[in-house]
Amino acid sequence: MTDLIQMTYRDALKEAMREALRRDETAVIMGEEVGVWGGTYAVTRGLYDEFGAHRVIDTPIAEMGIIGVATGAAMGGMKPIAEIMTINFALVAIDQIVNNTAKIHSMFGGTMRAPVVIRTTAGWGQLAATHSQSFEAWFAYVPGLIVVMPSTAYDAKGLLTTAMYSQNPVIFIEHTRLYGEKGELPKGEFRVPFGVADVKRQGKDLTIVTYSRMTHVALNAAKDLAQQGIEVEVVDVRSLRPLDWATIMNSVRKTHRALVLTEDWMTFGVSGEIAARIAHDAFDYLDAPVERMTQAEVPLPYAPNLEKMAFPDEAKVFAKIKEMLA
Amino acid sequence: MTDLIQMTYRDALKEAMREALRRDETAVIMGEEVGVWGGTYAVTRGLYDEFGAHRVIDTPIAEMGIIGVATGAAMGGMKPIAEIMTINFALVAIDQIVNNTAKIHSMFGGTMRAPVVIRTTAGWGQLAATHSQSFEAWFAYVPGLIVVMPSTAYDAKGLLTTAMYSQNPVIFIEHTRLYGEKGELPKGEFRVPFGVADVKRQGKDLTIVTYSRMTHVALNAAKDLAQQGIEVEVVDVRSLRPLDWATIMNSVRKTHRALVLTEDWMTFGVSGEIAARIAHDAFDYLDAPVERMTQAEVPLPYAPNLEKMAFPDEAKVFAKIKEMLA
Amino acid sequence: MVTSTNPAVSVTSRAAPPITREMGLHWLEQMMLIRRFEEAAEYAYTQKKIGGFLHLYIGEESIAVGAVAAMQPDDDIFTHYRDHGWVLARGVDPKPSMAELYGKATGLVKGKGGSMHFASVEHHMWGGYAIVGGHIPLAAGMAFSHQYLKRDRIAFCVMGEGATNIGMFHEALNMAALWKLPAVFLVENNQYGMGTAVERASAVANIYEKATAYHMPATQIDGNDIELVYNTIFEFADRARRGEGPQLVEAMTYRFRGHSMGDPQRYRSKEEVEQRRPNDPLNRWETKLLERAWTTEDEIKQLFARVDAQVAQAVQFAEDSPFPDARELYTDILVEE
Amino acid sequence: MVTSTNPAVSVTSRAAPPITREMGLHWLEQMMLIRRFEEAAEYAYTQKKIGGFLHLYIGEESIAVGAVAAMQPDDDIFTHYRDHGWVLARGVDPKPSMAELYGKATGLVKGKGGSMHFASVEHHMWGGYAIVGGHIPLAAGMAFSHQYLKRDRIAFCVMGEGATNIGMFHEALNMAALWKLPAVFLVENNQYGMGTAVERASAVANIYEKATAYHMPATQIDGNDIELVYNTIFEFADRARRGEGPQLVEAMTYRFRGHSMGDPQRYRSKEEVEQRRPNDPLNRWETKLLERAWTTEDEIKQLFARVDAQVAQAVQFAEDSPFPDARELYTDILVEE
Ligand SMILES: Cc1ncc(C[n+]2csc(CCOP(=O)(O)OP(=O)(O)O)c2C)c(N)n1
Ligand SMILES: Cc1ncc(C[n+]2csc(CCOP(=O)(O)OP(=O)(O)O)c2C)c(N)n1
Ligand SMILES: [Mg+2]
Ligand SMILES: [Mg+2]
Repeated sequence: MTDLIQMTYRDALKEAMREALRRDETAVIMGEEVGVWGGTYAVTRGLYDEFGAHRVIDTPIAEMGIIGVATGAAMGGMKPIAEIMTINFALVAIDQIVNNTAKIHSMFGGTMRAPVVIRTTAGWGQLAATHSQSFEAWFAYVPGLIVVMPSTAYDAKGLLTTAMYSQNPVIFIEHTRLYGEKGELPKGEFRVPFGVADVKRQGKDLTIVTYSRMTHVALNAAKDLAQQGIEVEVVDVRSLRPLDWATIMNSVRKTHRALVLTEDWMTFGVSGEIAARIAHDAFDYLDAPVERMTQAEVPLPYAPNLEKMAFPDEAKVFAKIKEMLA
Repeated sequence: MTDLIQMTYRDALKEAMREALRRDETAVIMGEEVGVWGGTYAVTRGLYDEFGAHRVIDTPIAEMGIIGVATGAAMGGMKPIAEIMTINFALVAIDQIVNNTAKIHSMFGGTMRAPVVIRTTAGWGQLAATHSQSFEAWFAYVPGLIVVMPSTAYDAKGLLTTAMYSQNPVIFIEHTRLYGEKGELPKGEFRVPFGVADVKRQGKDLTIVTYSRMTHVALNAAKDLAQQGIEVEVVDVRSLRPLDWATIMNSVRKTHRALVLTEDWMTFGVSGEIAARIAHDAFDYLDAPVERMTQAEVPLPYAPNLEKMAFPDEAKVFAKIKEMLA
Repeated sequence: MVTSTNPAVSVTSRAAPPITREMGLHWLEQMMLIRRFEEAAEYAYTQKKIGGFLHLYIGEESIAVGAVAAMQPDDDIFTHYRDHGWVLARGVDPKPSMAELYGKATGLVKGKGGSMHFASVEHHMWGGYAIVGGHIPLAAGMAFSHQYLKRDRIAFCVMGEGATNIGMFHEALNMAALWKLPAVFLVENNQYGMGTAVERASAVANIYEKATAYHMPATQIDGNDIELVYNTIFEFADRARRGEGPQLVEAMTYRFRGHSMGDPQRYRSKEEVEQRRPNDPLNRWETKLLERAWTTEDEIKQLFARVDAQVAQAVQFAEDSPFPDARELYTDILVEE
Repeated sequence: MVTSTNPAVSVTSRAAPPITREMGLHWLEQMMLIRRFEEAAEYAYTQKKIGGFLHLYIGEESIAVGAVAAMQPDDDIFTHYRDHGWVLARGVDPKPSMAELYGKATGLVKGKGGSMHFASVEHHMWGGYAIVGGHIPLAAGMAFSHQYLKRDRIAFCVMGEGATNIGMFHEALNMAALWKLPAVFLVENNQYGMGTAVERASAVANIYEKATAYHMPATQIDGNDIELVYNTIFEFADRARRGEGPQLVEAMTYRFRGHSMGDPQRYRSKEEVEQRRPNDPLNRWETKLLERAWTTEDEIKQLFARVDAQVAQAVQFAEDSPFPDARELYTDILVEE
């Protein structure tokens, strides 16, 4: 048995980067405010002091440049971590990610590789319409990319470590509202594989399929529902590409009911694909339609009351599941 | 009864633009090669001569600039048509589209408008991985945008005319392989509303939900199937946002079977959302799981044989439907 | 006459109307208003009345006030998220401005935008934008509409020096210069983009030199000298207005607060900030007015009292205002038609 | 010595090794090879053996040949989609090159890339890229890796003049200059981006002036003068190699064919194209070699015959090669691990 320690999601990420920078001299971190500032969300704090300006590199505000330079450096044999401050700013660089990073290997017939890790973060908190968006579905659409979205300190560290060993480009999407969350994890290096969902709670009455922050909302709601004798199974997919369909289907074949819970918009977001596959692959097992709960489909307003209304929370999930089982 | 005339999809689009430029002095066309060259796909050919360089405006290769300038001009009271040569190049400008064009109205509490029409085109033809992609799902994900994707000359003209009267930003996605297709349409101005699907063929055995070029593939397959007594209904959604769910559901409630047919990638593409909604809203009417047929989920290779394999065609649709009804 | 540091600058522009005592006092009051508004916002933020990001304009007030004074009322302004000063300088009421920070229904944009998205179309203030550089092409587009519709208006685009490293800046400047659009690009060089000093982000430390790549007339001025701001902007705007094409002004300044609230400011020392204090544009202008005997210590006190009352009223208005109705979550997404 | 048109240029670089007769003949043969390869590709396209876009390099051959001659074998090249000439100049076999155009399994990148994505990693030729400007940051990144890993290599980035109007160009140049990356940006100014003449797209007609915004040494040269290309690239590369930071060279040239196949060329007159004919780099070099008595008409004929045979073999190879196996549709998407 390995020793387990308590660590925040933030520190778990930092540890994974620290270990990677220690063992791999070609690993660098580049992005806006990752160095002197210590990362806008303090994820890289301390690494600049430990590794120096040549390995923890502050960049101009130039996201296309950041992704392109990191990708080119990866082609040149390095293992860069490119940080895009929040996923909203990834839009400025999405051409580089989709048309360069994701295609270097395939377009040139397998003769090149671009093993960049692109770290970014989702989240919201009165940041208004341009700074509160979810785009994980867009990245997960693109063949050639790996897309992960961890919910716990354990998964964060294990998946980032796997990413740092990967020869493929990885889009690593954190969540600003999880950085302070503590979790248990082993001391030292360990890996969590891509494409393996984690059943974060066992249950027999209904399956919630979710990831990232919504995993916690689901778990909290499940705890409350358990008090009423309702046993919800919570499947945290952890990576959206590749996606572990088998674990989802096994769960739904057992529970016969599914709710897909996400923080993004509904139409053409993540939940549609997951619901469609469940409805298809578990067609004969479903007792009711697959339901979805997502963010309200609006450019997020700043006003705190409107913002709160826009997101799923424990109470809404609780009510929805009661309704589904009524 | 209005007189019907024959016209290509290309000319129908051009007519819609010509009429708009004639009746609305604030309407201009801007984009790469729209003027002197006459449009890379000859859609704007002749308009430069007719309206002059100040209304049909060649731009530098600067997609962020094109969208931003068109959006700013729209805020200033104009009605610009911004052309992005192909949808692949929209990635370079997607931040402008999502964070400016789509949000001007909502983010400022309804005090401003940005009624730009962004014309672009999908398509493929040995253009390899970066020039053969489909991103309609991405635009259709964004509240604040209208996204249309016409399949016929009639729809192309009618929808573009509606777009030119709209006070909202419209993403108008054409298809390079449809420009030469002829269709019937009335002389003079007419409009096709957003959010109204068109049942392009009636049938009772199975519903194909599709749009753009795949509508023709569906119709051809349906014709062949009819010879074997199988009556397929073909629903062309025409606009992806808003999407006419009612027409789809009415069809599926009648036929009890659905195939969603698209040219984009499957995972997190358009088909998932449509399949998920059908499986949900028509749950009690479905005799079998909703099936999907899409492009192979790969960065498209150049080699003609591989490219051909990657796309749905009449034979594949025919076979799939036979299998679904077996 | 502004002597330009760029040889491409023509010298045909008219000089600005002379600064009168009345103007001078008005500017002082406006700078005071911005200062106090920002301080009140800062306090309200610590009280959790305001959320999200809050980028204060303290130390940079002379740029907005001096520049707006040089504009025509129907000239258009686009700015980045550090926008409160611009809105107030433009004469927008502090009440709906503060209410916007509170996320209230009475806010400038109904509480939907918050700090980063202040706007008032009737004041030709087209808003603050929060994607760095994203608004620069919009301003060029507005200028395009003026040129196309033959309107005698020009568009101003305000940005930080950090924004000049992003591609959108360059695409917009090239298009503006190519088409001779009536636009003025105004770079507020406050030395830092978040925690990154200008010379750690830009290959050229003098931002105005970037205009050379577009043969665009450009200059660099002390942005904390409100008279110089006024005169320079007037002359550059005048050239843009007369069809000489876009212009760029780099106004050197310094931000006294953190980038946004909660900035640990590891990137600069307390001493550095203190060294800049004597350059505070509000104090400088106060001193100049006193030197010229355009005002008295007493009058200044009175002005401050008036401004304080105004800001207090704005806060009260914001406090008293209701949050938006729940239905507002789903409004304004599309224009209904 | 290249005299730079940019005052920022240092003059510390070493001059290129002198051009020998052997080199001169080799260059001629390489230019011929590219010319004939392109002509063969053009013909095959009309026979529908080649599909998609086909951007020919005819008229610009001296740039690739002269520049490659000035490089070290392990310097890295990134280019835009007009890439055939670069691959051939780099010494890549015409057989797999032509097979790539045919979309055959024996192609440079297994038929997956086609005309726009020629590459050969063993030749340090990192590919043609088809999103205008998209490869410029990649080249800067490769240069970054050389600097970081202390490798004595530099990265070359080739682009059209049209690409200098897109944001990625500017972001990459700024980062390269800021970090003094060992890179050379080489602009092939063939006067048009598709049908848009340079002065209708760029606010400055001399592209090299854009480097001023990054204090990057830059020059403009006659790209159809292969000796000048060789000497200039050598000297600029030498500076980059010695840690003086990135450099930019604008090579003036002209494209004799349409932008791609099927270009109606409404944007220029036949006369304009004819006026440029005397400047054909292949003819110019031929004439020079004859003038210097480094070759004879006979030898030139022999060279052409050899090149024709080589191209014929390449075409035959492409014709005879199989299309990729159907399973290849699903390979190379991710590195298996
Ligand atoms: C495209 C993009 N990248 C990053 C950010 C995060 N960000 C917000 S403000 C800022 C610094 C901008 O500095 P500057 O342009 O100098 O303006 P200042 O805040 O100093 O007024 C950064 C990096 C953003 N909003 N948009
Ligand atoms: C981002 C982007 N926009 C538009 C295009 C379409 N396009 C392909 S080549 C080209 C012209 C490029 O001209 P230039 O850079 O001068 O290179 P040249 O073809 O003349 O060698 C354009 C507009 C593209 N491939 N990518
Ligand atoms: Mg700044
Ligand atoms: Mg060119």
